[in-house]
Amino acid sequence: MVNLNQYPPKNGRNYYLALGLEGSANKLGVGIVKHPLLPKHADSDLSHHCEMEILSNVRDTYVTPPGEGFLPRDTARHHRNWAVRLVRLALKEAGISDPSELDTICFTKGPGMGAPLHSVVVMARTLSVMWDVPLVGVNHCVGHIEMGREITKAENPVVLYVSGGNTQVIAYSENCYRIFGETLDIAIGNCLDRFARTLRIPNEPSPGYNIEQLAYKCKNKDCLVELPYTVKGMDLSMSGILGYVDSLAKDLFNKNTKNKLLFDSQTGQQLVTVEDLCYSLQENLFAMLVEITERAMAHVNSNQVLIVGGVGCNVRLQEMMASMCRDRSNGQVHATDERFCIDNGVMIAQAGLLQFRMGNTINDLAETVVTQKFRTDEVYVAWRE
Amino acid sequence: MSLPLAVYKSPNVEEHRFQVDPSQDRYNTTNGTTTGPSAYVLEAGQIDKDKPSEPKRNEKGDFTYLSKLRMQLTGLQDDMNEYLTHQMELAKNKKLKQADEQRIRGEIDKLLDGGDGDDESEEEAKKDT
Amino acid sequence: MSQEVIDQIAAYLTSNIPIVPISQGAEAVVFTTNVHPYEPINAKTSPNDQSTKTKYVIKYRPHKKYRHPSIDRALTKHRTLGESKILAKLSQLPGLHVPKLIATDVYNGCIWIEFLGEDLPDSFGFSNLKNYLWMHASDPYCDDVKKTLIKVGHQIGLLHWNDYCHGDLTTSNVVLHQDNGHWEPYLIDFGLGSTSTLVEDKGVDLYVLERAIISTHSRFAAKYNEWIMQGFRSVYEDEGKKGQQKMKDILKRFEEVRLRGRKRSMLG
Amino acid sequence: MKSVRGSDLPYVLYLEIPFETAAQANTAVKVLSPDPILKPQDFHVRYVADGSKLCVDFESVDDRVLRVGVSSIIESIKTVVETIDEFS
Amino acid sequence: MLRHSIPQFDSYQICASLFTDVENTRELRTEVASMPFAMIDASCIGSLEQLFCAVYKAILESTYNRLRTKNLNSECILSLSPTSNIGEAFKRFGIKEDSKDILCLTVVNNTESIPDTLFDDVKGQQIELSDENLESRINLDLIKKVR
Repeated sequence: MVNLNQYPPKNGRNYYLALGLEGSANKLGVGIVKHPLLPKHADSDLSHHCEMEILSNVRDTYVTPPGEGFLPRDTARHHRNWAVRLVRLALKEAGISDPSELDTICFTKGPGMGAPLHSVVVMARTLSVMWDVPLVGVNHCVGHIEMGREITKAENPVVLYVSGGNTQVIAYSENCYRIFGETLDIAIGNCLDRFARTLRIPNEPSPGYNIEQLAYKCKNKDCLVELPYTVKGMDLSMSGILGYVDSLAKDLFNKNTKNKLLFDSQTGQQLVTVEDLCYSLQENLFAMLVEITERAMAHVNSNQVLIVGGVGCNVRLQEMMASMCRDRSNGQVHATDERFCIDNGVMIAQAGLLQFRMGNTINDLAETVVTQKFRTDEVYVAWRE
Repeated sequence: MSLPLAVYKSPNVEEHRFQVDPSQDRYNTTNGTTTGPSAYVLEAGQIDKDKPSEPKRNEKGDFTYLSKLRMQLTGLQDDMNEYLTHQMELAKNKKLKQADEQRIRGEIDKLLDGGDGDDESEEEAKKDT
Repeated sequence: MSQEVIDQIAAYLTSNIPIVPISQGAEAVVFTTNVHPYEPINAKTSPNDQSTKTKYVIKYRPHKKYRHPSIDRALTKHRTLGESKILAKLSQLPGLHVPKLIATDVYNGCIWIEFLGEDLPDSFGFSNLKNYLWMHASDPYCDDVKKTLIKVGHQIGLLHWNDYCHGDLTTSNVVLHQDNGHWEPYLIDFGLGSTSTLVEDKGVDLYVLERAIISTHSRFAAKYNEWIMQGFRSVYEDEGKKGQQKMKDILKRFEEVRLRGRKRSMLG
Repeated sequence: MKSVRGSDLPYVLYLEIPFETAAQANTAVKVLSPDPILKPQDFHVRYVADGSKLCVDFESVDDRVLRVGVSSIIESIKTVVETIDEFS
Repeated sequence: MLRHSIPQFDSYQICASLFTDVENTRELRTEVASMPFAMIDASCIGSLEQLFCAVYKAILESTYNRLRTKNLNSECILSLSPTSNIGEAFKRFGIKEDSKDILCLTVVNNTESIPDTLFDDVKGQQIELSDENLESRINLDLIKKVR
């Protein structure tokens, strides 16, 4: 059993207040959450039932023109120039007049892009010194997991973390979120983004979202463009698929009628549309994700799945995962909507506050150096049985 | 209000002082000229929506001390970036000039001795002293 | 195991082939039956056929509803064919103990395999390595266990020497079969198997087995893994200098994989 | 920030930033000090709070590294200034 | 005549007989196309398992894929061969000029009734189609070369 009340709230209050700052990729998020101090949390395994209240959840996304990716230095500039104003907005929304009331300021320590992470932590340190509020460094993926658990109340699900920078299948055991399977090269979000770039699909609101809409519009859903299917045991690799589908996309975009797959050899009439490519890519990539997830579920014999990370908002992925879970003794899939599955500050506050309540805070700013590589299984999960 | 300043020294420059002249516009803006979005994004048609925040004013409506400091720092930073970029160009040209002399001398030698292979690599081999 | 899957295979096999489900993995469901897929019944009544009729294993890859039909068909065919080929090739390697492949239907993802093993005495369950080691928990370091584990290591050594990898080498995928009086270890379930010359894949195979032994028999794991490695090394040591060098590479990578804590083998 | 005197870094720049109070200068030093320099052999920075002034000494192997290093640290200093300005 | 059916495909019935000391092989070879049954060189068959494994494969392919030869009987001969080369399969497993032992096989829908006299055209001594009889007649070198 676990005591989540080990570290009490400030000046005898009966609730905790935490500020969360996220900026590991192109989304800058500020969130403020509140946990009630409840006796039941003193001796239980209820870290997914904190009765967390969201006081504010503000976010600004750095978007580049269609066909362009986002570079660390421009992303960092975006975060740096918006961070202070977003914190002010969040405090206003949360109705917090005296920020020194906060129990903790939680920031994303990693993994992610170095410069954007750093631009956020400089402000976090300054706030911590000014308000005399202790800092907590949070692993970005653990943030996603704890947010998903709290929102969906899924007790001990296998977690599929799919975003621009990560693709991992994770299961909890012995105070550690173990990585059961992962991408051997690029993350799925990255694969979708680069595919969108080749086809000049807009980045607003996100390339992945636009691919999903195009896939729905695909007219002949019964015949797929055949793509490589590269699952290797519990892991998967996507660079091969990206390379192949990218070359198809280029041929399509430049009307290269010599490509037999895309254009009829005699008439030169286009056989495959952008929608078909989007549909085939999704069916292929998501089938691989569901397969490695099912393999991990069989391994730890669980029938619950939690999908976190930006790509988790994809309804088709959720559908396919749900269909798989139904066949595994009526399991369920849990997913959160874009307020939470896309990077946000609330998830960092939630995971950070759990660390804070277990007494894990930073006392020397030297421990706040951000890191691009921060594996999910390096975190000691004290708040779970 | 004392002003931020900077002093630069290098093997080629005895000393160069950077001073703030509060009356000039470049020290009264938070939006520096050398800290904008990168070139490739602008070329792709990006409209910059992420400029630094405007300076803050106190109850009397004047800029706060720290807002003034931030604007002055922004100007000073532009000065330094421009100056140092210029210094980089000087160094590069000097290196190119040396490389040209080297190349010309090489070609003359080749004519004289009837050189065998081509000596392009010689230019890269020239390390910056 | 969902009833839907059982109905699916029952319809495919027809009522002439009664089936008993025994396990469901992520990808395939395993049944037993005592009806041979094609041989006339009277042909197989070999003289020492004890009371239990001979049994056969049916491994079935059900249709996955979440997958697009064309992906599902292609995958099922590719993997069923792959597993059959490996089983067929391995059964031709001298000294390597694997169950015999009887029949394959790549269009419906169904493989018939020889049934090996039996129930251990005093209801210790099926005679896979995991239960066998539990059965000897009272006398963990006895000679039988040592001999068996050395043989297990020897089997893995033979597999790797011939450049095959298992891909999911857990203690439930090593089955002990009675060959005239003593237990012989057989490797089963090559669903994730592959031909591979990579020391990485071999290192991971060994690491998965080591983790499996540690997670189910932690108190005696050190000695057990040592005996397995003894058997493993004996294969390479018999192959002269080339064998020694290859073994050194595999053992080095095995060490690296162990340090990296290759997450895939994190057994619950 | 421990100084790695070792190789001589001939391109130097001294930067002086007058905060309103000594506390603000100290905050700046505390906030800026933890981050390690990616290439210590090419670039080196030292922060000192002298009263309400933040004094920063930069040393670099050449103008290019100096320009990048100085500009990015000033960006961080501007963040500190903006944060204190907004929330104190 | 051995009558059997594959459990999974019980809508088919299989009839097979083994003949030894066959005299009219040459004549039978000319009639191969018109015979309502397959004639297999028994010296290439070592066991009932090998024979019925081929029958199983033939029915499987015709049910779930497609017939690659004229009919089920010829498909069985093709299924005996590890390669998919039809010509080679017939050359190796079909009856040869000098074949003495012939295994006759037919696979038909169980709605048809197969008379015992189906294979009477084969002039030879019918013996029990059993593993023992097959093993004693097998000529391993014919099989060994099969790659």
